[in-house]
Amino acid sequence: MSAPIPPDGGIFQVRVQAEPFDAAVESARLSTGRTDVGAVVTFTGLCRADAGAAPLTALVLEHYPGMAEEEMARLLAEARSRWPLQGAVIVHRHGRIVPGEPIVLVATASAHRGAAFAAAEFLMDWLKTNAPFWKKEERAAGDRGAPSAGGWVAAKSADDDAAARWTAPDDAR
Amino acid sequence: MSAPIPPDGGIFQVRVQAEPFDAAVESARLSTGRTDVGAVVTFTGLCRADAGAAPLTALVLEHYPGMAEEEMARLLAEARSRWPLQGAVIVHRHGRIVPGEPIVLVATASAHRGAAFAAAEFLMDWLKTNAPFWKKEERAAGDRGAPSAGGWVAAKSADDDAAARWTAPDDAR
Amino acid sequence: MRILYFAWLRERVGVAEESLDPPDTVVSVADLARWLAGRDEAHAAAFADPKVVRAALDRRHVKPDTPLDGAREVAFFPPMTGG
Amino acid sequence: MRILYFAWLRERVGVAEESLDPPDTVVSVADLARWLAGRDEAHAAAFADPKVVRAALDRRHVKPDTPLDGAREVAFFPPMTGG
Repeated sequence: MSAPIPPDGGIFQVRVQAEPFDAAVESARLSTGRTDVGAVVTFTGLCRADAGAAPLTALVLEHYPGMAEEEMARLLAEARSRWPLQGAVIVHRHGRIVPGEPIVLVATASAHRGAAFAAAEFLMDWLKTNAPFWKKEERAAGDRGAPSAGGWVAAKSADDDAAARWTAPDDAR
Repeated sequence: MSAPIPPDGGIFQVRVQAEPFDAAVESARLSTGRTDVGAVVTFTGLCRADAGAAPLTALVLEHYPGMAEEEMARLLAEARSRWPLQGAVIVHRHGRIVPGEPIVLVATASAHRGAAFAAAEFLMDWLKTNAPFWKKEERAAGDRGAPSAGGWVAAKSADDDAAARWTAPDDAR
Repeated sequence: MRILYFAWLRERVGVAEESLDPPDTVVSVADLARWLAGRDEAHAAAFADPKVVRAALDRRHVKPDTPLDGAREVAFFPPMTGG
Repeated sequence: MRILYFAWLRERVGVAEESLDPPDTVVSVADLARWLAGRDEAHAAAFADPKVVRAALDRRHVKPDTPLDGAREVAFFPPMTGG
């Protein structure tokens, strides 16, 4: 039995990468070898297929290198200031992602489940509206039915509403 | 690329077991080989150590065989009636569990993150108050500081409050 | 009627399970708890504080005023602490 | 000043990045967007609807009325759609 690691000794990490990630490995790291973590919440967002005349073949994610990592780190710091987290990981992919593949991972660890759930949901809501990533749809021949200019996915007002449930992490937006 | 599986084709499962589980394997099953799942939320509850004169050496979980599985299945059915889930797994251990080991897993899959998060939190809140499991603490020599009669963990009113956020799944309680 | 006890109720009664035939005057779950409490000191200790005793009838949670209504399996236990 | 464009703003402007020295009359982020829109048709198309243009100053989200205040890197992009 290993001794409890003090809260400051936890893993807090953000990462932007083209490669797929292993959600299991990322979230297991938060509790392995520790006896002070009571709750781990893991969210995985995946690329979905859709039906229709020109089905989605891939999402191509563009991002703002540098700012993406910095903004994710700011969101993580904000989450830590709101909830007593013992660890948290955010991984966001860029590049071409086909249906069935993971796009984003948020994993949070805390002594109690309320904080782990709330922080994970907060991070996802704010990632959607604040992390500088843009999705473009790649569709089968014809490209009919693309939802917006040139295949770029339009921002959803539902995402703004979800982010607005939490008060703004800074006064920039 | 495999074709999207219709919502009814998902995995919906509850399990009670003494053996540790692999949270990664359990939640990966919900999205593997599918292209219609957009969000997977996994909650893992772990046994925590504590400090003090007589530290916790283990939790011993007693359960009501038969009813535990039936009640978990009822909670899962209730969650399915409330949110459009594409899969959900609940695994709850019984027997002796040492600090650092997992006790309970809830994993949910849906097209969108709101449903997956809400259903996972709902299931955890209701499992705490409705699933027939009872935790007894096993402490180092002396057994000083045991919180309640004979080491049995007392139910927390915070858990009742959490469960009460959702209206009752049936009128029994 | 099969009667099951769990956690500290089981420890206080001293058995995990017993088979009993309560009289016709025992109609509800609460009636049964009161009748059991009158059997001996062990049962009395188990049911000393009715507020912390929960019950299930044929493996479903029920309130104290629920009629037994031919149930085959009745369980008594403290508030649950799983999860 | 380094100016970056992302997503469809990048496609409309035709470059991902350019280095420009706006005149002293360009004080705020909104001033810069208006000045850029006046440069040519490509820029005009990118900034046609200011409501769907977001900006970052030295890699931090800012509102349109924020002063440029010596920023080295300004980025323009549509509302974000990651996550």
